[in-house]
Amino acid sequence: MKVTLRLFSIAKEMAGFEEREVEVASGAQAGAVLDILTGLNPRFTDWRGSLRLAVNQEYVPEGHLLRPGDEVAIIPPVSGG
Amino acid sequence: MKVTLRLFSIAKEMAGFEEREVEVASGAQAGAVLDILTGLNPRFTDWRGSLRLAVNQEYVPEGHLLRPGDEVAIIPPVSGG
Amino acid sequence: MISLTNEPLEIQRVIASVDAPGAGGIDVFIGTTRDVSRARSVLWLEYEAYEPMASTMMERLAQVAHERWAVLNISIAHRLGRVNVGEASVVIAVSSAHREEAFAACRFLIDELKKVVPIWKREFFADGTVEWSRQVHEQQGITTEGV
Amino acid sequence: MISLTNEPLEIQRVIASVDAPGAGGIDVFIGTTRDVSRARSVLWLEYEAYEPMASTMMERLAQVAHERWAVLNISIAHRLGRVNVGEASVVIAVSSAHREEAFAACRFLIDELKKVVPIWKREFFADGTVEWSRQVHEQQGITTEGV
Repeated sequence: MKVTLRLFSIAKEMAGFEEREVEVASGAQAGAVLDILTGLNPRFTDWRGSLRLAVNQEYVPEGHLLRPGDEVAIIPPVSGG
Repeated sequence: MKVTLRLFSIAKEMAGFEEREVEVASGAQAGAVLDILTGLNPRFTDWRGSLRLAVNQEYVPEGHLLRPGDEVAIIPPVSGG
Repeated sequence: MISLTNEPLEIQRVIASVDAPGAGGIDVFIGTTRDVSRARSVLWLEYEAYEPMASTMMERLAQVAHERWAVLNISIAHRLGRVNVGEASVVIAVSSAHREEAFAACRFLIDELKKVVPIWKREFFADGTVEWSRQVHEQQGITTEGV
Repeated sequence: MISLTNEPLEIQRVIASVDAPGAGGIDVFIGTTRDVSRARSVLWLEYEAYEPMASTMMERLAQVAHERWAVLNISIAHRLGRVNVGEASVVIAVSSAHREEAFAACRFLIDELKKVVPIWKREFFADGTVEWSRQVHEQQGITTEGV
């Protein structure tokens, strides 16, 4: 199934893109997109512990089950304020 | 000796004046002016516990020794802010 | 900047006065006059001060705050005379490199100002009565009720 | 009022937006951009946001503050895009009948905003380098150093 990946800040820089449709297995967990990103750039490995995931604009744990068409965002440590 | 008495807020209303030179005994304590005011209007009796005294613009206890020419202010409960 | 003024307080100007190149945060407290006091409708207020002592006390509170917290600049502006409901009676602004200090110092300044700075508020009620604010003497726990 | 804007923040307007007839106090926090970061001179900053999620999170923080404290109105305005040193990046204003609540809620809002709202700051240094702010991930104690 397809989900839309959205990247921000350092994650966007490391991946080299901002938004992309990616294919994940049916029943995949949100953490699967991190595996995809690590495949694209191994620097994601070091970052895995400090990236949060949001699905459809809600923070979720890595184990959250994805559905077709979900918007999955990679949220590096925030620095607003 | 003479000191200048300054009154504010409710104390001014009760006394009926804002500023006045008063005569106190040489070596008098600041609290002496409260006795003078109580003589003018017995309502000062009820207020004695909640009036503070300032001499030359510094809070002082009732036992503070007055000097000639001091400015003695009667400070009712403040309500700024 | 410490000020007592009969003019409307210029909030933006008070805030700008604490700006500093190293400031990471500014905390501002604005005291506004309420339309209801003790369940009665208020039309406007009047503030009077023992002016030189009030200025001295505000300067001293600012000094104490500077000693206790790593703050950059402090401004306190208090309005005197007639103040309409909804208008600001006091503005306190504190800048600091880190926000914790600005919050703590600003809170301290308004709390202490209300205890020690010789300023008095008179309330003009819709029913025609006029009363000196029945504030609690916080040090002594005595209210000024019944005057 | 929750807003994300590329324009300079209008502090006075944000404050006015929380005014209420029953308000006795307004606490305002203004985040300003510093000229020095990790001992290096900063020229300007750029903020980017995951906009819809950032708005939603700010709305939710305001809701939580309303549930926890007796506050009247809350406004949060965050700036995006280029922000020069000394300019405000965020303004939070909270009005309440009694000042304690405004202070507590305002403090909560800026603390939580810095933890959960998806906004990122990039620093442009005088030495020509550009870096995503090395903020600490407060929940996890992980810094973003070394990227």
